Amino acid sequence: MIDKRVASLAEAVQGLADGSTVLVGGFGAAGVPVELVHAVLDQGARDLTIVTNNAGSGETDVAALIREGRVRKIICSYPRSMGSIWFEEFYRAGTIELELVPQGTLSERMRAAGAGLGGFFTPAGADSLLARGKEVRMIGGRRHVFEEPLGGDVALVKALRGDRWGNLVYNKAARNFGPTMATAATLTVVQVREFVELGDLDPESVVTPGIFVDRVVQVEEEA
Amino acid sequence: MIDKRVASLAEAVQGLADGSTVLVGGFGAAGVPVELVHAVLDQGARDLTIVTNNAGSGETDVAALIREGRVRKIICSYPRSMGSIWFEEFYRAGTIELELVPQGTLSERMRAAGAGLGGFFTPAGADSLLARGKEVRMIGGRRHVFEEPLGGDVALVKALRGDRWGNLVYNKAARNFGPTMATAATLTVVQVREFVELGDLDPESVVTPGIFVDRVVQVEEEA
Amino acid sequence: MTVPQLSHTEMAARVARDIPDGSYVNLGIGMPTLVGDVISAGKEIIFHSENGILGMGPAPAPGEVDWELINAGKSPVTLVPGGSYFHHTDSFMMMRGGHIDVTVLGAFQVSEQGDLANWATDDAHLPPAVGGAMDLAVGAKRVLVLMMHTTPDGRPKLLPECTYPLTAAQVVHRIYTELAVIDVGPAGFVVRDMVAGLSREDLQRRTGAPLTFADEVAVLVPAGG
Amino acid sequence: MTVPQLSHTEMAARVARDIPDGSYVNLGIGMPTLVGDVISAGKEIIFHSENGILGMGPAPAPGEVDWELINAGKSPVTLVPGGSYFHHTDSFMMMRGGHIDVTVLGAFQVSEQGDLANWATDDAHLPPAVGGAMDLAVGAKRVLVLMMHTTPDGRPKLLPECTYPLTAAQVVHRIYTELAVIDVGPAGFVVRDMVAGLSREDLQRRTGAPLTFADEVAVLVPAGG
Repeated sequence: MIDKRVASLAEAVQGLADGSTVLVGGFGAAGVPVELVHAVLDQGARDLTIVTNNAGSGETDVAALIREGRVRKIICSYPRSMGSIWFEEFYRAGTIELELVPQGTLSERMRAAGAGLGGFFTPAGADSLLARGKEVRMIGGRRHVFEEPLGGDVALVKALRGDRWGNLVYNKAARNFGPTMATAATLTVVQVREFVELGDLDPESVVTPGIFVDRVVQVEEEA
Repeated sequence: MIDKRVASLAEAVQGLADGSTVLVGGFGAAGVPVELVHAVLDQGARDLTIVTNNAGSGETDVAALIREGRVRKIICSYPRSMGSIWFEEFYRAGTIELELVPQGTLSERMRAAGAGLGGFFTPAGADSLLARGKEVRMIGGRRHVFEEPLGGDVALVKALRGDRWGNLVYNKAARNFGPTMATAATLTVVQVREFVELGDLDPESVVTPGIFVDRVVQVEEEA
Repeated sequence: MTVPQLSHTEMAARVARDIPDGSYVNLGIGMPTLVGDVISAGKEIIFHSENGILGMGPAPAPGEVDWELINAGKSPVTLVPGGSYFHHTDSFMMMRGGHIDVTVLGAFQVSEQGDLANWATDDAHLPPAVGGAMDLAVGAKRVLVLMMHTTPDGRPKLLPECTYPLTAAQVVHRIYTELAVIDVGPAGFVVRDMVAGLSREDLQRRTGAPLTFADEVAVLVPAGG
Repeated sequence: MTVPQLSHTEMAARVARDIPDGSYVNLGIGMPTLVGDVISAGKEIIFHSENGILGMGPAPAPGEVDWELINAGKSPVTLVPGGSYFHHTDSFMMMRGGHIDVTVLGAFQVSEQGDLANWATDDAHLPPAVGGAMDLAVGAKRVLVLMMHTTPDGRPKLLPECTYPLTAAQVVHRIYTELAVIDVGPAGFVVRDMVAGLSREDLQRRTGAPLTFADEVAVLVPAGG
């Protein structure tokens, strides 16, 4: 019998090792698995590489991990969110490494990891500084840059509802990076607002099939 | 005002040119847009390249196009379906060209076209005859073969329900290649069992957003 | 010297006029967002947002904000009937794959070859950030730039070559500023519209690369003028 | 000479014993399909079908067939509670991306390096066909082969090198035949189980590459024996 539900946030992030690469969902504040990130803060893993679109904001989520000196490197498209302080501070001090990736390439690189592909050529960024040091090839008369798959040891994802097999549906634009990150990590951990019974989710409308999910924890929220 | 609905099958395939590449959905009999393919038969376009998983069966759909000598080349993973006669006959006579592609690569190549990518490396088939003449590269200690995007002039897709913006949902395993083919063609034509009003499809459950669809025609079927 | 000029809303309205009925449109962060507010009532335009929305509607009424329904600039929006949600990778398929008809982007600089610089300046103080601009710039069928004609201190933003890092080369089709509407063609910058009361010499003086002028240059009349 | 041997169902049951509870499993066309029918009641196994199904259930009752719900062999199936549908590209992400725990495939030949040949023979009469075998073979975490030990005319299918075109190199973990269960390891073929009444020499005679034997070789007892 398969039951991916775990009882606590601590259990959800158990075993996260120092030096791990952690994929963190969310775009702006939507879809950020704040409670799971805070559970990583409590869990203690250090020297992390964080893959996420923004670099957190204020004193919460990824910003808190940075503030506590737990992040060695961040791979993202847009670290300067409104209200972001800690990334800038560590960046200026030279104590955090930044790998900047165009947003579509960031998502596509994670998909490539999840899909078992060895990499792809994209025109995005091929004319830019971000292609420096990478293979560039003319394809169909246009410059393309070769981009490598980007997988994680752990993915932290926020969804709306989940069942014991790990099937997930999301809420509106909070879906964003979640479904792709879920495919791209060795261990995919999801916080859902609500557990539902197996069979309650419409098989035509499951967004993330449970095969991509390892642990699900319920974090209730006010509506 | 956007209204992608057309009144007849003839109108749905209007303008299909000789020499076109046509993506045809379906896996076995499920999801094959039979009526649209027969409309192409009536429409008269010749010298077609057909991209599809199987090569039709009996006297219907792609098999009928082959029988009538309208197909120059077929790109597929498994031409020998149960009940397939015409492909074999033309193949033995040397009057149809076959490009055999592993099924996952077939789907992924169409996705690459739809996603604006210049190609990708896959381990599937890299050790096989199907990699002959293609670039092979070691990535992560494993052989990968470079595969090019595969787009179509036209995609013929079968879905369950559609609205005037071209938003689609599918039925069960008849979904198969439809959503990917819809992204990969210059002109995407869809037959649906049922037209619905704009707003009737749940925004969380739309499988093919209308941006990928150009024409929708209703073809009723017995339940 | 004060020159006649369009307001931001007038600039956005001029862009909106060029967007055909039925278009799929992605608006960049900042001034381009205004274009969504000035589409004429007769047109049905479908707005795309990179974070997984097609059929994005206007800001919600106060008290009806859902922070899980935001645009690329992280402001709350709504969904119109017929809209849909999808994940980021699918969203960027739409952008990079040539499915967006029109994108309207801000810019630091545009070159007469249509090169676009809109993600980084030479200010080493700020950490770099790129977002979705590079995917949009290479992928949209038509790339429109909406920006002020010069920098706040009067330096030209339309140039023979961009001096800031490129977002993408040879992608911009048309530029809309407070002073003019300028096409980017094989022969460089071609002025199509100019604001009333501005001379061709005035416009050239504010532009870093040579301008040519269309046979008939339309006149843009600011509400204030 | 007639040798003792397992029935197809017994072979499938032997495979099923090796599939852990909670596994995601893809069964190839033909004999591997039988494995789905002999999973012990205590295990919850989730079956994947390449055409976009997770949680595939058994054949429907007569009269309840839906031809839009079929398996990779194009036979009607059902969906169990918790199952889901998705498109082909996503389905092959699961297969190629290492998300399927176990695949059971038929084969023409397997080499002692674990090379798999299961898509083409040297028969030039038939047009070639490949399907999803190559993606599964490179992508599943564990590749099990279920096949007869020799060809109908007695030629070995376990070989030092495959003579038929390869599906994928160095991918097969374990082979199940009517005579034995054989691991593919760094030292080549290692026999783990053998059918009762067959000698090691008999088995070697039917095998094209050298066999070694595990310290304890388990005995497979056919129902008929």
